Order: sequence, then C-alpha cells, then structure tokens
Amino acid sequence: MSASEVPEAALRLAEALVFASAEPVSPRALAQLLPETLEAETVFAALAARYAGRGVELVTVAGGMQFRTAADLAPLLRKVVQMPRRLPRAAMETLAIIAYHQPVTRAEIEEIRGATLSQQTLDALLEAGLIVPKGRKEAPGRPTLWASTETFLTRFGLRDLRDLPRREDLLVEPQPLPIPPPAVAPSAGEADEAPDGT
Amino acid sequence: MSASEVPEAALRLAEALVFASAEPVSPRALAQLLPETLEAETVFAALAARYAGRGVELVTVAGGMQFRTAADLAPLLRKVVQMPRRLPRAAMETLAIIAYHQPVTRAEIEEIRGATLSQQTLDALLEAGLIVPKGRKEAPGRPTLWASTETFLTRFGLRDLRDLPRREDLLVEPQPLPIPPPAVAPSAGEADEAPDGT
Amino acid sequence: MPEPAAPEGAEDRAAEGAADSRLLLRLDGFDGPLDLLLELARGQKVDLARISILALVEQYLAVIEGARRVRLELAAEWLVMAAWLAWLKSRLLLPEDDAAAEEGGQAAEVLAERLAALQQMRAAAAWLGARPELGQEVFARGEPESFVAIDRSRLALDVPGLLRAYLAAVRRAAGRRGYTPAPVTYWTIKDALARLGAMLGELPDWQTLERFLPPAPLSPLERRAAVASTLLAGLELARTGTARLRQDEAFGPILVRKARGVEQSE
Repeated sequence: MSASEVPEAALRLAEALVFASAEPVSPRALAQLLPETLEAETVFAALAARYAGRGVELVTVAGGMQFRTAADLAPLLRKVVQMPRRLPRAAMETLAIIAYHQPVTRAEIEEIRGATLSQQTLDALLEAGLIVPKGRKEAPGRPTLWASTETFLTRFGLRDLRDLPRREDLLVEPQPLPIPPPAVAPSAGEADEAPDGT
Repeated sequence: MSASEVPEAALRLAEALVFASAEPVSPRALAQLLPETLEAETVFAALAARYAGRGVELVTVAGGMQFRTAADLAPLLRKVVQMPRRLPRAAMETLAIIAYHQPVTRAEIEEIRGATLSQQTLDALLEAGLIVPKGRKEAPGRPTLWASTETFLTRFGLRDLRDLPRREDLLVEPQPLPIPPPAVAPSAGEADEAPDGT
Repeated sequence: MPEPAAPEGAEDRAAEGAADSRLLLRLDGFDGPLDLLLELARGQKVDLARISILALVEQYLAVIEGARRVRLELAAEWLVMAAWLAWLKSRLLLPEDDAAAEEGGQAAEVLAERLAALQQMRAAAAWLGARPELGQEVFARGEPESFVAIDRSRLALDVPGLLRAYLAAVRRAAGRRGYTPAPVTYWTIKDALARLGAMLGELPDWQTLERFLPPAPLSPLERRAAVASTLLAGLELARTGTARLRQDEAFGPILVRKARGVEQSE
C-alpha cells in the first residue's frame, strides 16, 4: 500500500499517538493499535508527508517518530518557550569524544582534550541523561567506561550513532570555533574584578 | 481578514507555539510574535479549522489554545499499566513468620519479630487473602491462631509450604565458638603428650 | 617533523606578534595547553597536517613567557607543557641526521597527531552543536498527554522478599534478646564412674584409660575434662577394690582392668 492510500482513520490514530507523547513513538507501539493489514512504517511515512513544511514536523529519531517544531521557527519560539541552558563548550567536546570513542574512560577523555575533565562537566552530562557509565575497563583501578545514551541521539535528532559523520570527514573542514570572549581586560580600573585579581 | 486568508507563515508559527508550550497559549502571547496586521484570534481560528476532524484538535481552554487528542481516540490509546504495590515491611515480616510458624498466635508473632503487631498490618494481610484464622490456641485467653492460605501459595508460586526453604537452610544459627579441627585420634603412646600433658 | 625555522617560521612569528599579546591575557579562556596549541596551529591557516611544529612551539613559548611576566601564578600544566616544548624545540633545531633530532621528529609527529585528534573532536562538537537540538532549536510537545492508567491494585509478592523479611524479623528479634553463650556440659566424675563401671566387666585385660572416654566427638577442652574425670573415676574404683590401675613409665599410658578377687597391688 502506498502512503497516499493510508486510511484516514489510521492517520488520525498515528497522529494522536505521536502528538500526545513527549517521547519518540516506536513503530511497534503504533502497530499494536493498527489492523494487521497496515504497516506502521507506511502510516508514519504518510503522516510525515502530511506534516512536511508545517510548523510541526514528524522526524525519525532514536526510538521512533516524534513531532518537533520546525527548526526555522526557533528564533521566534525562543522568545516564548522556556529552554534549558545550552551545554558549555567543554561539555560539548566531552560529549563528542564520548560519542566517537565510546566506551571511554575519564582519563582517555582528558588525554584527548589535553585538559582535566571537571566534575561539573561530567555532572552536567549525566544530569541531562546524555551519558551513562557502561561497565569498567579491565585495567589497573578498573576505571568506569562512559557511553552515550538514547537521549543523546534524540536530543541531536539522530537515528543511531551511524548518523554521526565519519571521523575522516570531520577533519576536512576546520571551521573556526567562536573564540571565548576575552577575560576582563586588565585596565587599571577593572583590575580588581579579574578572577585572579588583587 | 477571513480565516482562509491567513498566511501560511503565521499558521506555522501558531502551530509550533501551541505545540511546544507547556501551558495553553493566549491570543496575546501569539500576538507578540505576529505582525501587527494579523489578529491572533483569526490565526487561531484558521489553525483550528485546519485541525478539525484530525487526530489532534485545537481547543479553547481556560487561558488560551491547546492541542488535545481527539476525544474519540482516547479509548484506543488508553493503556493500563500494572504497577503492583509492595507489602510494607511489617506486613511482609508478619506474613513470613506466619508461613514458617503456623499456626501461630499474634503474641507469638510479636515475640519472634520483637515488635508489636498492629491491627492494620493484620487487616492488610487478611484483606489480601494471604492469611486466615485457624482455630484457637488452648491457652489462657484462647488466642486466635493464624495460618497462611491457598492464595498465599498461589501468589508466591509455591506448590505447597514444603517448597519454602527449611528454616535450618535459611538461618545461620549463632555458633558458640569456632571449633578447631578435630585432633588426630590419640594412640596409646600419645595420650600423655596432649597439649596439657607435661 | 622538524622543519627549517626560516623563512616560514619567521613570518609566522611576525604574524603572531600581535596575536601573542592578545592571547596571553586570556589563558583562562583555554581548556589547557593543548587547546592553546590548537588555537595557535589554526592561526597558521594551513591544513593541520602541514603546520610547522617548530613555529608552533615558539609561539607557545612566547605566549607563556609573556603571560608569566603578567601573572606569576601561571598554572603548572602550562609550564610543564612549556618545558616539554622547549625540549622539543632543542631537538627540532638539531641537524636532521642527528639521532636526537629523530627523537624530536617523532615527538613532533605525536604532538601533531594529538592536535589533529583534538581538532577532530572539536569539529564533532561543532557538528553536533550545529544540529537542531531538541530543547534549543526544535521543541517537542510541551504538554504531553498520557493515556497510561496505572493500576496499583495488585501486590508484588515474591519468595526472595518473603525470605528476606523472615530473616530480618528473626535477626532483629535475636539481636534484641542479648547474647547467651551456649551452655557447655563437661563429662563429670559421676558420668565417668557409670561408664567405667559398666564397661569394665566386659573387657578381659588391661585397657588404656582413654578407651573409656565418652564416644561423642570432643573439643580439646571437653576431652581434657573427660580424661581427668575418667582418671579420677579409675582411682575411685581402685580405691574401692573394683579395678586395678597400672602405669609402666612416667607419662606413659595408664592402664586399667577389673580386679579379680583378692590381688596384690603392683
């Protein structure tokens, strides 16, 4: 059956199911509600087609289908919708390292970044549910190994880890990162406000 | 301007805003994002018309507009999740004592637990059909004797009470003192060389 | 890899002269020495694979030197890296056929690889950051509806839980009762007299006294008590003329047999 032939009743049901949920809905969850003659994937495809270009879109992420607002509306929505804080640079880099090198120990992360991994950064990633401990490395001290979670995939709109660009492709384009704003200029008047001042 | 003439961009925005908001969206909140020439009410009306008859509908509630699953779909989506309660600790202990010591009086249960047995606990077990009174003890006051039920066995997946581990296998009895390995059987010649010999 | 310092290095140094003063004031903005090195490498505006490590080293040392003039408390990690880079520089400046130069070349390659790896992850973080992130650029249903009804009417019952509860109850009560040591009963002289008297008649000849100890397995203490009781019982029987005792040597086995009629003591 082609997407255009999906009965309206099935579309309504799929729409309601995915709409109601804050989490992605798996094809299996939908299949339980559909008659056997209908495939969940076909219904999802028809629904995605119907919502294409609208203010809310149906996207495939880890775990299934989810309605999300269209990305181009972000600047307007930001004024109204409450947002969690963005992850700081250190946390983003740590997350990227965990995503690419998992399972990986804290020491290995620090080795790659050439900097200490602060407890604060680790806590932020754990609290956001983006990383989980995944066993221990069979090495002296048996350090904890870290891995990325399903939440990580969902948050960045990935179906699975293979959606990440290959490491070789990452090197090609060394786009300059925003340089952190300079610390307080040590002018005479401001000297006392410098973090290490006096 | 009639609802049919509302620009698609305004519809998309209203759709995304209502979808992403945790609260109903008031016309005033939408108006802040719209060009002045557009009335929020008109946009909402157009959006409601677009969603009419679909799996999700735009409804007016106190404070503004909200997406709601179509009422006729709710029974299809409803899912009952069994979340069995745990018995409180006192009840579980009492039940275990009755299972092992039956028939047993309330006073005996209290003696074994070293704590008072509340009527509430006993009632909870009775109500769940896990225990029954089974005659009276021929002792002063003729206290009720308690025993476990058929339901108790079924609920714990036991064929009969002998399926429970024996008390001896369960309890590590307090041992007086570690006993050293038995001395070699004394031959006649060694008798006087016993540790206390000389 | 060691590269000639001039002319490329010289140009870089000149170009970085202004950057140094800009950089040295904000080392706090960097996540460690490697981060700064990568930033400096980017300043060379070439493919990371072709950067001049020597120029990079000199830039780093210049930044650290400048920063030290301003801030004496510069963190150890920056200085450790500076020391290592100074060592690397000394190796890179050696003629290429020198063995130490090769060592330096390898170290430079390792450094370049580390920078490339960090750059890669930096790019990965940027790639992730550029994606529409849920909760930042795209939003999920703000007010999800739940159609899940939770039924708590059933009880969760399992045998392990039952056993744990039983043990907990019994142990708690036992802890409250206080400890009474198990009573120890020793083999009394009376016990020994009864056993010796009963067995003696059945045995024809000299037997060691040990044969009349109680049959149960004995702890050393119990055994000693039983030996003492049996000896005393033997002495008592000898005193009344019912039995005879004999010991052939000091600390030798004590033998016993039933007295036959009137006998002389040996």
